[in-house]
Amino acid sequence: MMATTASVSVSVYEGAATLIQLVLVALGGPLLVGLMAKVKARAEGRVGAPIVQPLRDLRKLLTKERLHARHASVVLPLAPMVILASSVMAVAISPLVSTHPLLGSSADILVIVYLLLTGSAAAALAGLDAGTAFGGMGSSRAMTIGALAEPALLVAVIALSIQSGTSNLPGIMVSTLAHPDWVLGPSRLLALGALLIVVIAETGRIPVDNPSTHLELTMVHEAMILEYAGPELALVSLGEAMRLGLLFSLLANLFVPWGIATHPTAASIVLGTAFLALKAVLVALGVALIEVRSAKLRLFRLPELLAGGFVLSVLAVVTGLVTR
Amino acid sequence: MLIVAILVIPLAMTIVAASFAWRPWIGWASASSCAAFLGLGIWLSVTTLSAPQWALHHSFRADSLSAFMVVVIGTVSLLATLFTPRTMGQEIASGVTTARYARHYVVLMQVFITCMLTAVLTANLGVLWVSIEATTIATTFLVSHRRTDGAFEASWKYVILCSVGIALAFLGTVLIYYAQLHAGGTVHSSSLDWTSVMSVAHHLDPNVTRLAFALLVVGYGTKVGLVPMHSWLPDAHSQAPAPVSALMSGVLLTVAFYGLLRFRAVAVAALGPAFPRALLLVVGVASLLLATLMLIAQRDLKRMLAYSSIEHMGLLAIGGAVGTPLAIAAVLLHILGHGITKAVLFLSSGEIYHLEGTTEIAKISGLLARRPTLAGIFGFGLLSLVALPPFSLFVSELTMARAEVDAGLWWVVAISLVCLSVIFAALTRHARHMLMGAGPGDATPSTLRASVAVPLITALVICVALGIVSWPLQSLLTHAAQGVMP
Amino acid sequence: MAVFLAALSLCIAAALSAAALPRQWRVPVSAFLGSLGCLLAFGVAMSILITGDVVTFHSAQVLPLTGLSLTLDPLGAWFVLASSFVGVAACVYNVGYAKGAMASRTALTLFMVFVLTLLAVPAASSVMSLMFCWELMALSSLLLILTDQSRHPDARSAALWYGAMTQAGAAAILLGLLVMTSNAGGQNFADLSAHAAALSPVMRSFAFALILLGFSSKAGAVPLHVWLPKAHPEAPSPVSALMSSSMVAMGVYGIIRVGDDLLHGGTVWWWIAVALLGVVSAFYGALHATTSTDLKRLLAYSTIDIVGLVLIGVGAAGALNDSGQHAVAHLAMTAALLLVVAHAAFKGALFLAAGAVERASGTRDLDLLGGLIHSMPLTALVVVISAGAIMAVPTLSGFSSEWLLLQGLLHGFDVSSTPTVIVMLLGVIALALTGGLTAVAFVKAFGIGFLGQARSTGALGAREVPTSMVLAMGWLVIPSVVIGVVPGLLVPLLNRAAASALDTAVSSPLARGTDLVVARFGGAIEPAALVVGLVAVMLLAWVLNRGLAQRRARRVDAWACGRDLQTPRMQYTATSFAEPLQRVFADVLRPQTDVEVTHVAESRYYEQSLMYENRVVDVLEARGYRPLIAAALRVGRGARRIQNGSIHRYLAFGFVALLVILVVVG
Amino acid sequence: MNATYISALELAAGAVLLSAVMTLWRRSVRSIVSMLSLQGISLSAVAIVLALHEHEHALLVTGCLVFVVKGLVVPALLRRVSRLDPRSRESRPLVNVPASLVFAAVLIVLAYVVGTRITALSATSATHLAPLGLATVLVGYFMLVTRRRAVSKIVGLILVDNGIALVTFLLTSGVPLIVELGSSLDVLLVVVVLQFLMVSMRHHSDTDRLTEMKALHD
Repeated sequence: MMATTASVSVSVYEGAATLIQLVLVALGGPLLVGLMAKVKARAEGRVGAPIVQPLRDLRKLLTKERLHARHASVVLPLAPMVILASSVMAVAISPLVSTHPLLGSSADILVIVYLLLTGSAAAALAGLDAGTAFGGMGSSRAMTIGALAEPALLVAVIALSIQSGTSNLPGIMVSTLAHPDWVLGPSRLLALGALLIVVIAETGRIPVDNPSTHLELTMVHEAMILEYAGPELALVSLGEAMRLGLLFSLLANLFVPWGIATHPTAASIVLGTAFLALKAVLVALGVALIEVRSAKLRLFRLPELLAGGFVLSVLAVVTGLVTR
Repeated sequence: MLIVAILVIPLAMTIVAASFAWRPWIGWASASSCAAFLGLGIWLSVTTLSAPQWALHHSFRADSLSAFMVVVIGTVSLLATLFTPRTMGQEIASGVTTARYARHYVVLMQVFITCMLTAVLTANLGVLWVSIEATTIATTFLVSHRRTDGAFEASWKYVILCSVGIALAFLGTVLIYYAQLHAGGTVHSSSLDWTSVMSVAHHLDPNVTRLAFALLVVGYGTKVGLVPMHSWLPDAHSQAPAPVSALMSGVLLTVAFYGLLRFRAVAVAALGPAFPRALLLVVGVASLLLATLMLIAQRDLKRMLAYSSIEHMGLLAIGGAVGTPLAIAAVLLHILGHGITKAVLFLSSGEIYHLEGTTEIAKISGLLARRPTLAGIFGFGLLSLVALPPFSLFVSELTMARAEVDAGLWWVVAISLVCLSVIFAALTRHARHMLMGAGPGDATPSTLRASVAVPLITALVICVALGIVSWPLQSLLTHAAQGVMP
Repeated sequence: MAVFLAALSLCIAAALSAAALPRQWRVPVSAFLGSLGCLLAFGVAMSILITGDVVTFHSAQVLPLTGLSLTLDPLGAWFVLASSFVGVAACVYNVGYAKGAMASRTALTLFMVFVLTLLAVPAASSVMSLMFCWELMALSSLLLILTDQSRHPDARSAALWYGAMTQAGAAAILLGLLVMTSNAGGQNFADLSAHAAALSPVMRSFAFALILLGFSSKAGAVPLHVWLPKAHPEAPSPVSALMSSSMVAMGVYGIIRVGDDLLHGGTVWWWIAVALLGVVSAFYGALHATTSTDLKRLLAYSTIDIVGLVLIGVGAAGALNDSGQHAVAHLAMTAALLLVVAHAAFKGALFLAAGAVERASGTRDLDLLGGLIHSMPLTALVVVISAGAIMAVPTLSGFSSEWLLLQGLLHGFDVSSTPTVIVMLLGVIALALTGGLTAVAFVKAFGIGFLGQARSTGALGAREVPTSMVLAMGWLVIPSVVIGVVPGLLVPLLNRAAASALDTAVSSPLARGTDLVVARFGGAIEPAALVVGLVAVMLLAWVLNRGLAQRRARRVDAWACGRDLQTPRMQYTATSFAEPLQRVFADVLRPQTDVEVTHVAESRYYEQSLMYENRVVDVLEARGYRPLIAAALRVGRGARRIQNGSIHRYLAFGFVALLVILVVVG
Repeated sequence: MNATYISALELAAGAVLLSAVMTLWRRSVRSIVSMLSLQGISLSAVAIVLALHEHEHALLVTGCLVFVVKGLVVPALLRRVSRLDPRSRESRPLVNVPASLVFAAVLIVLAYVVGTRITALSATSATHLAPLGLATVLVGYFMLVTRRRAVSKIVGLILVDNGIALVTFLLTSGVPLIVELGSSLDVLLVVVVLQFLMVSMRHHSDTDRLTEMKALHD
């Protein structure tokens, strides 16, 4: 009986942690986008929109009329749901606030990576659905970038998991907590570099993509979702923002997991939430700084960057194996 | 009695054919005579399972091997003679030949068949030689039957090369006889008898026997179509009328090989297995290699089939070289499968020649689209030829390979498999050119007459049955193989 | 065994009925008998995998001089499972598909023979039986490619390539097996297995090398894959489906059967070779799949990709087993086997769907397709799910198997031997690289083929295919979903098959249940829960989308930069979709691009027309195989001079032989 | 008696080989045919001498048969053939005459070396001469290979046959009669066939294509 109670209370905490990180990322993702826009604006000497502007945009879009392109199929309204669902589930199972979210035992790197890939694929299909030149262009470019970024992401995380002996993300974090000396090891640093590049590519930031461009020919992600309007655009944007929030948080937690809740107590979960918010904001500021200081690369220079990321991740694995 | 009947039937048919002017019924009669002795041959093979049969004061002797060869001869000649009325009809209609030569043709075919039957049924190794030499004479006129420049050239080369070759075989036979005379055996009139030779085979002088066997391999090898005396084969096969090519390629070669099998047993008894094996391996592998080289860029359909015969004879020689009961049984199955397959292929290539007016591969195309049945038969025949299952050549080739490996000759298997792969690629390449592709224009596909299609399809079905079911043949094969074990 | 023989007999009956019955009867009757036979075989395989029994059969009456031996153990049963499941679909599909040449006696009979051999090959338990079934399988599929050859020149050359390579491969297999029989005293697999240890190490490695050569060529491993992207697309679609899903699996089966079972694992180096083949194949296949514009060719290259992954698993399993890591080896083998079955289902479905597209629109060139989702919604659904499975969308079958593979590789790093570790690393990298590329390929396949607007009149006029074809495709979607959502259900079966493959009695690291849980490595996936979550979120999103807006969507013209004119020809095509990646990997793909600009007569600043041509040919074929063929033909033409027609020369051959004999023998 | 027998045998057997070498030497078809006739007669002499010495009636019959067939009929046939051939000279053999003769000497030595290995089995005055037969075979075969004219080919063939017959007589006092009959008949028939072919071909095409028939080749 006691055991059952205990497990019930544990699952209550797990549920709470899951819920908190979902809400946090759902609200925090757009806020991070706003924050980065603000930082960029300030750096360029403008005042910029308020940080909550993305959230306002979302609310406004949800009330707008639904518009579909003439030749679009059922894929167009379905894709935003898939994008959102994949992001939400990735957030739900990832160890962000606590190392024990509800489905934490299956928070495998492969699950996260392929959930995100599913979202990207859905977006790319949506881009092709309307049968326009721009949508196709956006899909093609986004998939190319994704195809090159995904191996780097996977291999970089595998570098971490080889060190930890598991591909389970909470497992990686727990073992990192137990071995603080790993954090500054060469393998970790190389993997960090690789992951940073990947995260920038996956979230569509400069120098890979310019989220605020309004010239169709230079767009990547924006071209792909060009046909979306109203609530569907809101779903897509929310999904993308959550993906950004998730990736920033994971980047932070994988390398500096301290502060994450490892025990089913209210205090540690509150602490974990706070730490997560702090770390995500710091990562966002860092990425914003990179964006401010660099120019967008030409599309055909991108592979070099991503290949660099891939090589870094492979090196991370190799050094990890050598120094084991 | 059975043996005599088997020999008398084609002989009687010869006389009938010689005494009447050419009519289609003579063709049908000759086919039914083949069917008759085939039936008797099957009966003979049943009786020989218990003991060898003798006839005419020990002049003729039939063990399972002879009976099996009678069946092979019967099957292939039945197939070939079934086409006599059609071939002659076509040739007379197109002015290639006259009724007079048609009569010659039927008579010579019967003589040819009789000679082959004598060769496998005789008890005497000397008479074996005489009969095989006699087939040369009969077939020369058959090769030159069309009376074109090419036909004459082919038969000229055929006679010269075969006569020289077979003369060497005679020298070999004589040397065996000489060795036998001085092996403690008593001299009497029947002393070149297979049984009496085998009874003293262990005491034959090795030096003499070695030379004799080498001469026999080259000599009979000429008729078998083995390197180095193979050169007559593509010329003769490409120029002879299709049924003649079918008979020559299907059985004549293997009847000569039958002679080699007999002498191999003698040689192994006298010399041990090493020398005969080495010799047969050399000629077998050489034949295989030559056939492979010549098939890669072959330009003529019938020459292609002829070189494929050389290839298969090479395989037989390799199988014979191993000489274990399993290998010999496989060799015999291969002889039958190859005979039927080759007959089908030559007969259908005759049809192709008749319809297309050429046997040049480059000039034939789209046959499957234009003549689906004929091309289908030819195509399946080729599949059988390259030893794909379910055709019987597959089983026999694989069993030979197995026996070769059992004898420690896996490198020979390796060489043969490389050759066979190349040959497969080459043959499919040629087949693709001839059979596949769109036909010219939108002409409706033409059908094949049932009198042509039914025998050929039946033959292919028999090949399939032989390749799948062991039942009637297996005991005969193993028994026959035991007959030529030293 | 009786039931299995009954299943085989049903297939034979199907073949005979196809050969004997009149036109209107032969298609349904043969399909009925054939699918019944496959279902029966499926049941037998299932029961063997559940109980672990081994059934055998020997008859001396079939196959002269040798006899036929059949043995079905869990390993064989696993492959029978795959081929029989796809076999059912292929037979049913054929009811709607078989028209014209495919409904002819020959083609239908061969089709049923092909199905039969796919069931028989994993059961064959002697050298001769295996080679018989194997060659029959090759032959029937070869002839089926030629079904409609008179109208398809590509089919003719494909058949030639396939025939030549499969025959060479079979020769290699045969020689390898025969080398093993040389001291076994028999040709049954039991003898071979019992005497394998007595073979010298060199001969054992030689035999394995030959066998690997043969089987990996059938499996389509690079560089012996050249025939595959030619032959698979050119076959009629039910045949393509069987070839790509089951026949390719037979290659993998052969490697496992001989390497692991009969030769007992051999040395680490064998398996490193296998895994390296896998790495190269996975990458090369995935890359070519992204740039292919022919739908079936794309699928064929993706087969090479997946086979590569399977071989990585098999290689890893072998290497780990030899290094003493039995549990991890078991895991890797499990992954490979699961991927085989998963691949059989989704690739089968995709090929059937490609056939449906071809039937409906008259083309399978993606550059001419588009908008099919409107006219063929069910086919589109099948493609989405199966493509999702192949892209490893979590909760679909591809993901479960790739996850298992990654687990096997990840824990293989604990091995002490450096070469093994390097191979594991390469395996992981290949897995990562192909994931993204596969996604590109299948987003392209579905997005260009089914979405947007039709690019040709054929695609515009497409209609949904007959029910039987849809049913068959639907049947093949089942495993993608089941293995994806509740992969744990298959774990007991997989454990039996893997244990029988690796010949070790190791307790499986996989826990039982509906999820995949590798308890000792702390790895797990719970796809069922994930499905619940995903559906819930999608429902929520649907409410957000529909519920708040409360309106049907209004149809508007798509944004075209302000221009009004937006034609189907302005859409991205498959070629343009893959162009960026093609540029990135130009060094591997070596695309040939021609641009031809014609200027107007008056001024060279204006262009009259512009022609752009882009071709991606298989670089291994162009640089490796073509020169070889040319050399062989040169040799052949040169050799013709031996027989120059001179009788003097012919006589001289014999004279020289005579002199040699006299000198050597006399 | 014995000495006469031996010298008669030696003389006849030697004549066989000598006539073989002579055919290699001479160019005119007419004299080659004469040599052939001489050889046939010598061959039958060998058979008859042996038969008389060993009281083999069968061999006596064979000897007479050989005399008729090889000494009379075959040369007669060949003369007929050669009348058909207007340019009845072996004008340019593939190997010229002096070289041929040298080569023939080599062949004879080879035949001797090989022959002694065989005759070691039973050393009688007859078997000692067997190498002569073997040498005839080789010389005949050599002629077959190197001479271009159709008639020369036939002659070569007959030389080979005669050589074998000589070996047969000397080693084994003849094979069983039925075989001997068969083989003689075969030789005869082959010659007839070849003659027929030559005649037919001449009828068929005017030009003398026999020397260089290379239409059939790969």
